[in-house]
Amino acid sequence: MTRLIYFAWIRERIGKLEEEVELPSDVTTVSDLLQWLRGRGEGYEAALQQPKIIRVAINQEHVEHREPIAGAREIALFPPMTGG
Amino acid sequence: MTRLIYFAWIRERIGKLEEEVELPSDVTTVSDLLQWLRGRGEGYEAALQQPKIIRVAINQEHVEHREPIAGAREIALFPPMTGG
Amino acid sequence: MIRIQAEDFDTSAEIARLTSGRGDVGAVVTFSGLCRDEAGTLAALEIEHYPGMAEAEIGRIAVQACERWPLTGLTAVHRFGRILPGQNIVLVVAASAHRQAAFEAAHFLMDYLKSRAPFWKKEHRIDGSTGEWVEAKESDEEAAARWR
Amino acid sequence: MIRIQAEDFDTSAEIARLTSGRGDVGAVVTFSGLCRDEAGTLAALEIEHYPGMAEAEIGRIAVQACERWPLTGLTAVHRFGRILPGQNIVLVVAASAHRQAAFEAAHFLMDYLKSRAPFWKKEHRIDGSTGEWVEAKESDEEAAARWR
Repeated sequence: MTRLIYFAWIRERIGKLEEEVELPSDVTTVSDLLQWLRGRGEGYEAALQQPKIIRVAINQEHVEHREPIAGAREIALFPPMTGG
Repeated sequence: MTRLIYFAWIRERIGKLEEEVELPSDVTTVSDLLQWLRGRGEGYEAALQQPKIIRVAINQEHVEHREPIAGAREIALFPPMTGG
Repeated sequence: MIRIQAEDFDTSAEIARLTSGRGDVGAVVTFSGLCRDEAGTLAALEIEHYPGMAEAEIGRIAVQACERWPLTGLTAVHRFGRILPGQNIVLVVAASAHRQAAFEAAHFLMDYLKSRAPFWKKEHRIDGSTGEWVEAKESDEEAAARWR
Repeated sequence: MIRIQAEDFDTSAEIARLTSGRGDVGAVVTFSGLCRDEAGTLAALEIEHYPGMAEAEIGRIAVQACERWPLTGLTAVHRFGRILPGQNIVLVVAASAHRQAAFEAAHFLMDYLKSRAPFWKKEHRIDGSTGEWVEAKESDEEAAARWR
């Protein structure tokens, strides 16, 4: 099981703070994950329709979309950051 | 009469905080003033032997050595500044 | 030292933490980021963050700053929750023997924090409406990129 | 606001002066310059200044900063007299809507102040000797020159 965490408007559109999912074996990269999530319902589609702008962290570190998700305990999806 | 004010090691070498002087009519620029002052005694010579590094302010504004001193009420001589 | 907190901070106290009892600090630069009222239209900002990662990511940026400049101390404090116009959001304090290092490290940390630290701001408007999530600015990305 | 004084200053209070009661300030950068102990050899610095011109010259530099960057406020405080290691010497506070302007204006003001404001430092050594007048550094001239 992998824990997915959502922030800001991604959290609002999906309607969940977080969830535990069993990822299919053919979901191996961050890109695959975003594509797979879009098929899980309207909220997901609304949140992830522009996958390019989605930022992803695996185990609390930023990753590129091409990177593998093997070994991820916690994957976070969020919009571009606006701290500071 | 013109008021001359000295700071830091220039003040220490000349041995005066300030003085009022009557400038000769041929002392027209800052350079002339420094040259004239060097003739006024050992302390002045010790203070002003490297005229290039002496900074000068007329009426509390920085001036270059080539500038005229006409109209100066207050002329200050000091080493390069080390504030901040 | 990195802190993520709801409470306000005191800049003088944070400077003292990096300077008191020592004689090797010649320069301290602080940056405070405050909530603006957007010409009177903003009632409050609501700041959301990713607990755990926020501390870790700012820590990673701080380590880079310490490797790059000869610092004697570095502090970052970022607030979360509801912030009113005029209130503090973020503080960076960089201390060094010399001013150039303190200025550059503080500026670097802020530029990176803007585009790398996992915080998001939502606007609440004076007219009662819940405004939009603040959009990331291209200029913030560019500000971070110039340090590479 | 420019102040030349013997007393210490409080950075938080000076920030508050530029920010309290207003909603247009997004960024405040402060620079504090402190007396270093020179590896334990320095007992104190004695800072001499040119009263009148010190205020006037820092004021002229501050006006240049205000013309060059969109600032909402700018403060400079410079101390004179006997300063012990670890104590404050100088404070600059620059406030603006945006961080780049606040960082640059504070850095500019400090660089110019170092090589243009009429202050001189004399060193008193731990061994009881009266040390030398601090010599102006070439690097401070260069730091000011890069803003031209």
